[in-house]
Amino acid sequence: MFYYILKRLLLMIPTLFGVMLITFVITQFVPGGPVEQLVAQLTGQDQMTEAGSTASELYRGAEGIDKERLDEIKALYGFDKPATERFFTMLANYIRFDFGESYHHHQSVMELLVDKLPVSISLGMWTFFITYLSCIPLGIAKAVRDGSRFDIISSTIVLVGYAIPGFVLAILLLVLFGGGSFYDVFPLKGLTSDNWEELSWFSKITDYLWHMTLPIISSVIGSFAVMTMLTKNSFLDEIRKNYVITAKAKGLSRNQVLYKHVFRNALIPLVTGFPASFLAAFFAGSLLIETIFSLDGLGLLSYESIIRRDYPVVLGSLYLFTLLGLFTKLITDISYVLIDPRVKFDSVKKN
Amino acid sequence: MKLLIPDVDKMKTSKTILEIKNLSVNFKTLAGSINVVRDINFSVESGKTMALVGESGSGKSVTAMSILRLHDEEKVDYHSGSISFLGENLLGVNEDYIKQVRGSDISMIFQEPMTSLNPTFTVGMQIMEPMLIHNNMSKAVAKKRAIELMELTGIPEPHYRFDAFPHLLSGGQRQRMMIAMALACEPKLLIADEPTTALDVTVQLQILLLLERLKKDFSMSILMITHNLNLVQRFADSVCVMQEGRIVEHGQVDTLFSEPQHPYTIKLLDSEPERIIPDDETQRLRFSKELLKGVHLQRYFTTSKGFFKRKSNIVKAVDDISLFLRAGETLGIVGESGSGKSTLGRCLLKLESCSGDIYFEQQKIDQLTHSQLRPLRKEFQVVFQDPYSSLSPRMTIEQIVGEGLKIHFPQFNKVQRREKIKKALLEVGLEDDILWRYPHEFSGGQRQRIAIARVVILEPKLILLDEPTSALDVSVQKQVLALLRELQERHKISYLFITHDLKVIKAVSHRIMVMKEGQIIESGDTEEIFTDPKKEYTKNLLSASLFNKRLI
Amino acid sequence: MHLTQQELTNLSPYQRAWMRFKNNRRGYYSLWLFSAIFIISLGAELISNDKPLIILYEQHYYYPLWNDYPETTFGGDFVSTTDYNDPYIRDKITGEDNWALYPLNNYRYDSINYFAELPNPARPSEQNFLGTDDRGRDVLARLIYGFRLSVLFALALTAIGVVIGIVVGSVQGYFVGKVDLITQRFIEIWSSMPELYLLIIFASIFKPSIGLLIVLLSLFGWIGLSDYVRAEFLRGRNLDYVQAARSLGVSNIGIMFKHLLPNSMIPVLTFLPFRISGAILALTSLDYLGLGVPPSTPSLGELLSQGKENIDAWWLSMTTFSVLVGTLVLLIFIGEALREAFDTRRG
Amino acid sequence: QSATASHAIAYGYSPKYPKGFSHFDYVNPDAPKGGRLNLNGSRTFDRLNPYLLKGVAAEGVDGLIFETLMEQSMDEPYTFYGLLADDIQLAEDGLSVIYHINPKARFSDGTKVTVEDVKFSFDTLMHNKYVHPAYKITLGAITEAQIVDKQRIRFVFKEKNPKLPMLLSSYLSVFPKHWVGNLEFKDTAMKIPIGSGPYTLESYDTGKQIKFKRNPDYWALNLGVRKGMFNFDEVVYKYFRDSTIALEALKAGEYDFRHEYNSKMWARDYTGRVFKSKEIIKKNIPHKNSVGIQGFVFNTRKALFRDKRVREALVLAYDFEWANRMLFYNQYQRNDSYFSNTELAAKGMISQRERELLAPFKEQLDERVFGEAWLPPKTTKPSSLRNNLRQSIRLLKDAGWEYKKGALRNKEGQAFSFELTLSQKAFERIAAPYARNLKKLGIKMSYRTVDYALYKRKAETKDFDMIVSSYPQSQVPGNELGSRWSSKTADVDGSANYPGIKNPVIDNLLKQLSNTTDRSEVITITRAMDRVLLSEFYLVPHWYIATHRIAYWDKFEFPKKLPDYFSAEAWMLSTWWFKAQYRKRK
Ligand SMILES: Nc1ncnc2c1ncn2[C@@H]1O[C@H](COP(=O)(O)OP(=O)(O)OP(=O)(O)O)[C@@H](O)[C@H]1O
Ligand SMILES: Nc1ncnc2c1ncn2[C@@H]1O[C@H](COP(=O)(O)OP(=O)(O)OP(=O)(O)O)[C@@H](O)[C@H]1O
Ligand SMILES: [Mg+2]
Ligand SMILES: [Mg+2]
Repeated sequence: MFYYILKRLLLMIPTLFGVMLITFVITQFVPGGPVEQLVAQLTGQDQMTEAGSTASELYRGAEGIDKERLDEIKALYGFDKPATERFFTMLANYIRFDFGESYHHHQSVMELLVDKLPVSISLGMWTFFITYLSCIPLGIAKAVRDGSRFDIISSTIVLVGYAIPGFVLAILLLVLFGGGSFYDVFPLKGLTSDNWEELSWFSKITDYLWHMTLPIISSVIGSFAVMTMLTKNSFLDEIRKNYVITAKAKGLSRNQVLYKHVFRNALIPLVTGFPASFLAAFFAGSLLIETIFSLDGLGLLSYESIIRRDYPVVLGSLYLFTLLGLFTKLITDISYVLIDPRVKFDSVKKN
Repeated sequence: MKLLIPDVDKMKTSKTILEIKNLSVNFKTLAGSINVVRDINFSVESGKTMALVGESGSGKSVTAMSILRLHDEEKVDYHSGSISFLGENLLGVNEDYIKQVRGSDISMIFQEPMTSLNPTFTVGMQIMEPMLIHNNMSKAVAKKRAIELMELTGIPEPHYRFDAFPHLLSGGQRQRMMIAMALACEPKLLIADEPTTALDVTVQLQILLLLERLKKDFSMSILMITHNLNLVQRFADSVCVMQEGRIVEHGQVDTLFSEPQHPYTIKLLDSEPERIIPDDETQRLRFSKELLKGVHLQRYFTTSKGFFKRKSNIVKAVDDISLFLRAGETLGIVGESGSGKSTLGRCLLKLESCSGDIYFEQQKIDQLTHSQLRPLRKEFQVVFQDPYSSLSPRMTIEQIVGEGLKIHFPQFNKVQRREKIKKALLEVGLEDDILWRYPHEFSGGQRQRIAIARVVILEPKLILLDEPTSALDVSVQKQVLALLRELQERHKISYLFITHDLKVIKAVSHRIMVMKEGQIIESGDTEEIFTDPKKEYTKNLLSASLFNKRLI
Repeated sequence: MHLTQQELTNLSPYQRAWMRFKNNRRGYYSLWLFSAIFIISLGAELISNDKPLIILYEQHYYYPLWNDYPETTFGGDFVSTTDYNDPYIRDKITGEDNWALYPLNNYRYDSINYFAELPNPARPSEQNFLGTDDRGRDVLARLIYGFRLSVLFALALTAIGVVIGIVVGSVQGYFVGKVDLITQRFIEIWSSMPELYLLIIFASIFKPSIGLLIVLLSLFGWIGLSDYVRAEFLRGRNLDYVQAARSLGVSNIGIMFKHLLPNSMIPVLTFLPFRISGAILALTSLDYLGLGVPPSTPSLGELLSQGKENIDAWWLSMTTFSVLVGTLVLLIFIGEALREAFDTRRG
Repeated sequence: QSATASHAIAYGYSPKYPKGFSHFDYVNPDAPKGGRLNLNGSRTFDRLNPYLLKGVAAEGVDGLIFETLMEQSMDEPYTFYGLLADDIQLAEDGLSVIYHINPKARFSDGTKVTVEDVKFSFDTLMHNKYVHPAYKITLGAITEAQIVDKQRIRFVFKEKNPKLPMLLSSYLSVFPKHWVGNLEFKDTAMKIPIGSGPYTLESYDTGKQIKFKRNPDYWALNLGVRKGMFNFDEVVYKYFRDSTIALEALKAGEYDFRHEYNSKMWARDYTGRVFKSKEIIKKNIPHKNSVGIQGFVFNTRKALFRDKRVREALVLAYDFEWANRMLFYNQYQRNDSYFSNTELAAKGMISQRERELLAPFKEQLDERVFGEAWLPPKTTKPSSLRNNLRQSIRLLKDAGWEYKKGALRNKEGQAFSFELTLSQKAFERIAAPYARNLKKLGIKMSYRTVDYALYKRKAETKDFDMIVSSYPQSQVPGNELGSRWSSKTADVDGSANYPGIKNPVIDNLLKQLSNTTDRSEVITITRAMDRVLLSEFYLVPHWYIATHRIAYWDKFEFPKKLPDYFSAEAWMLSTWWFKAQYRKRK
């Protein structure tokens, strides 16, 4: 096992290199790089409304930008250097976790990522915990009562939840409870109130929860179904095996049988998705939910940096997340062995 | 925290601890409800051993499992009858009640220890578990007790084995874990379904003596299911004989053995395996060519405790063994449980990597890959020690038995194939109407026979038989052994025959090898070993098996 | 319903599986319902179209669904194809002795109700049973056609994704060792490719079409699933019955797909319905970025994103949403039955 | 020649307000001050400094805190009055300008606004590499700022351009040198800004909200250009990322004022309790802003659209009345000019002066140019779409296109089909009915929305058949028109000449335009140009709106007299005030 882990750790280097190389190459071919983006903004073409412009005075940039200025702008983004040089300087910096400056934000990439973390973690962690903590018991209960009315009704409910797009629900909730049209129960935006700093310790918590309720509901609701069904099905598959009978014969209660004996055996499929969603919980965030609730998280950041061709952010976060992703993948693989001792990573050729 | 308050009055009037009345059990299958236990009645007295013997597939295990209501509720139908334990009808009580009974008042040793252990937990933990729930023991105390129990069942190095996972243990070791688990809470009633099939005679004796002692000390009652009639005679107080779901005869051991009434009982008692090999054959075979040869085979298992191998231990499962097998010869392998018999067998057939050279028909096969070996596979086949786990759970019997045919005899069409399958099933004593069923719908002995049918149907040159008859009653056993012999005579098949049943080995093998701790300590012609054992261990083995001799 | 031994013996394992499938009434009926709806939607042109099926005009029969008739045929001005919903034409072909058989719903997915009264999106009315979308197209027609397209798209995408996912996952999980290490690295690199950029690049080279989207999304669609299959194989490959199969001389492929796969199907079957609906929704998010199918193509995703843009037009989001939920629920029920079909313990 | 007054500059005419005027006509000089105004910030912000390249600046800093040298009036086309500068002197040769800084001008920390500060601001904005290049581009023709004496500063121009001093006056924000201090300019991103404007920064929460406080000691409180303006004690911008939610927030009373740009939302979403009870007032405020023209632009470089008759036929197929009714809730007017909603637009019969101007080109021009101004086709009675399409068919036939085998085909049998490339999904609903009408002619128009960057590239490299483009216009058009419509730019990548206009008449008119600033002459030229452009059918004209659609909580009062040329936000922020009960600080 030790050598396997070592091997995997060493293999991360070429993998990471491959990831960065491919992405870097791809970014070279994407139409509309940061320079074009800026030029578009300068020439005022990027904002168009349904009925033309009603600006009272005109932006001079509309006349277009001459070559000289264009070169200046290019140099601004370092595009005056050849691609290979840029790639290798980038790699050299990345090894030291120096991701450079964003094209669009005045902060460095690292600062940006750190800045957006609280929102993403808030949203992600809750979603993650609520999902796992409710899906697994629910899935188990459904497996035990397979085919019963409870099973059917709960299936339908989680499925409806799954099918409602998060953003639709979010808007619906805000319209209903945001105070604009119907009930004024929850705030419309943000993570905390404006006067959060002045609040007492307890009110801080309630204020935070009060703000998080709607975003969390919206982002959680869609994630129930898959987990629940996966749990249910994995359990159903295990529940009739002989060792379950043994466990029963020992006098274990149904829950002990399920949560101890069956759980571990049914865990592998659940664990497969676990690290990815754990990582996602911290680092992904949800674009639409963040937009709707005016939360400033990583979901929005990564979407916007992709759309605006903010390559340092795109590549920097990719590097970081890939690295974390590789570690979690390794952890998953190791946890397979820990969960089920029969799992081995040696080649089939050996025997 | 026992909820159970025995009904004192009832206990006084009768010492009966378990009473089964008019029990019928049905299974729901696609072919309708099938009645596997039919209106049976028997009772177990406190402090006594009641033996349930009978045909393989006659419903013994089903009856046993019904006592604790362990069948899949959706599939089973307790058609009629009652099971009263200390006066309470277990078929009628609620879930909480039966939960308290299970594992503490009544505990059970399952027939197939391999699949009955949870593969993801260490055996130690599984032994501790009933103590933790029923006796409110602390972990440390429970652990101590568990190790004690393991020691009692004769597991070597129990401290070390405590942390082992079931799949790392040998068949007999797993069976002993089951026993330890069942004894953990000192039950009032122990249901033991074939508890010693995977154990060598010495250990078997040790276990039975242990049970005997517990019976006395704690006035434990035992419901013992077994095919081993000697064992019944020696240890049981009363017997029930089952056939086709019915109890065809019951009575005290002495009376039943001396004056059997029912024809089936009579048949059972007469079916002592007899040597089916002509005396001179061993001599004749000296000149036939070597079919399989292993030279300096070695297989060590390094098992580690803890994730990063903090402590590791080397098990020398096969320790520099050389052997050969001639065409048409049966080589019996006996030995201590855990001595590496199964491992050796698997090594020889390239199912386990090991060092050393292996020759099959003079061809060196140890370096061949799976795909290079495939054409050869037809020629050497194996019956695994644990038939259940070796049958693909999502394949029908027809698919399982027919798979090899499909690969190695592609010339047969579907109809021909089915005919062959049916024939093979009949030969091992199974009905031919089970083709559509899945492995979990069979009894232990039936599965064992399916595994045999799957192999013999291919008519290979060599078959490794790892405990092929341990779950068979004497009459079926006889039939299977006869079949094997017939095949041997017809096709000159060679057998590597691993078993703990010395009577069987005596009956079928030309030569015998005795294994202990990964080594062959003695080998020779069958006659020679049985009459004149050289090594101390062999002597012990044989003497322990002496109790097998009928006492009358 | 009980069968005789003989009947049972004669059933192939697939027939057995089908019987188990049928045993789950819910899944069985769901399959019927889904197939029925799907088949009906395949004939969408006959149910919802802006052309009449038959016209009797001045003693002549016309079949506009199959033939193009210029407007001049019916006394109009244009030599181009007739707009049969134009009141001008409608009056002519239904007036006096003339007669026309219109389909149940008078619109095709891309026909604009040009002669509506209310501004778009318009609420349900007699003309448009489920209202119109933001450019005056009939919502019902778009739902019918959109369902067809989305389901076809999703089935194709899912089928491809599942097949690749299973193959890759099982190869990894079965052979492990180097094969696994290399494939796994490849997947890691592959999956971190910026999909969006690739889509943008492709959109700049090709005109978007359903086919192109299927190809592009298939490139990545299998990745999640392969992990699950791999995990199941990792666990299953050391079991005794696999050893038994090897000793029988079953080939690696045979072991993988006959012995291991049926026992590793849980995640695949669980994800199946979700993947199908996920593929339907994938069209939504791509549409959102303008990388989806051409805008006149009917897709449920497009309707859904219109629903977001027009919150007050509940008939957009609610109807699409109902269709989606309905589809999803049916698919899940079918999926459950499918799982039971694989569960041999059920007989 | 440009008129220069010492206190004001105007483009080609005399400024309306005299030196030392007390207040603008469109303000209430006695407007009471007080109250907290909540406004809606759009999306987010991550810096306070408005001038940097990177990041998104907070709203309000430039304008409420930082001031420019001059202030534009809202009731004249293009006139500027001194703010930080109280005297402006344009050199005879038009190659430099001298500003005299008002000695009273103070930054909010009490320090005097000096010429050094002005020069520092100019140099920073022009040369610092962290500054947004927009400044360099806009003011690029200004080579240098020279300090003349303690109060005066001179800016030197590279070339003569009457618009330059005006741009400079309104574009160069002045910030104190000591605000930047020794810092790298980029490090002032989050530094609390110190300016000379009416407000100071009170607090902010990055990306969420920013709060300004009125400076009670504002130096220009009683200056003519400021009198009666900026009447709110506090101004808060609250940021919402999603427009749907932002509207909900308005309804919930999170903020007070909203300007709507979308007809559908205006018609359908501004409803509910608060609107019914008149707590929120929904109003259309008329304006005279130049709205230019918007349309589906033909790429005349493509063979398909080379023929004017084809283009006209396609213009006829567009049913604006339908779109206005069915899609826009009748909120729009048809673009009938390249200078819509201004006096620069051609109207009615051609005037004598215009006729003279165009006479030399009579041969090259459509005779309709010399008649009534072009009116867009109508589909309301007595005309109808059917009639218009009939006309289209005739035109197409003349141009050699006829309906054959299921499509409109030319002599070579090529079918008429093209693609409309869009950058916004919102336009698909506009394109769809047009495609439907074209189909009646046998023309296949497909439309698709592409990623913005892709759209941009297609537009830049002129790799499209048809796009949507809008040409916003200034009240005082100058040589920026050259880059759009002159032959020179037709084949230049990145130019705004999307249709590919290569018309010698237009070239000539453009040249004439750049040689004059006289208002009446400018008007004549633009009108003549308008007639010529319209007669060439370079685009399918769209629509415009001559009002601001605003909704606000009924807490405000504002001057009776409305300005003419203004943006809704700036107008409300500078001239409105709270009703008495809302004036108290919350
Ligand atoms: N789940 C099931 N579904 C259908 N039939 C079953 C099922 N389990 C057991 N049977 C059938 O019930 C009968 C009795 O089985 P049981 O396991 O009790 O036999 P047994 O007496 O223990 O035999 P053995 O000695 O071989 O273990 C067998 O014929 C078997 O095929
Ligand atoms: N995979 C494994 N890893 C570690 N130890 C193993 C493994 N397989 C077997 N062993 C050990 O090797 C020894 C020999 O096992 P084997 O199964 O060959 O015994 P056996 O002779 O067949 O015994 P039995 O009669 O009980 O079946 C045992 O001590 C067992 O614990
Ligand atoms: Mg049994
Ligand atoms: Mg063994």
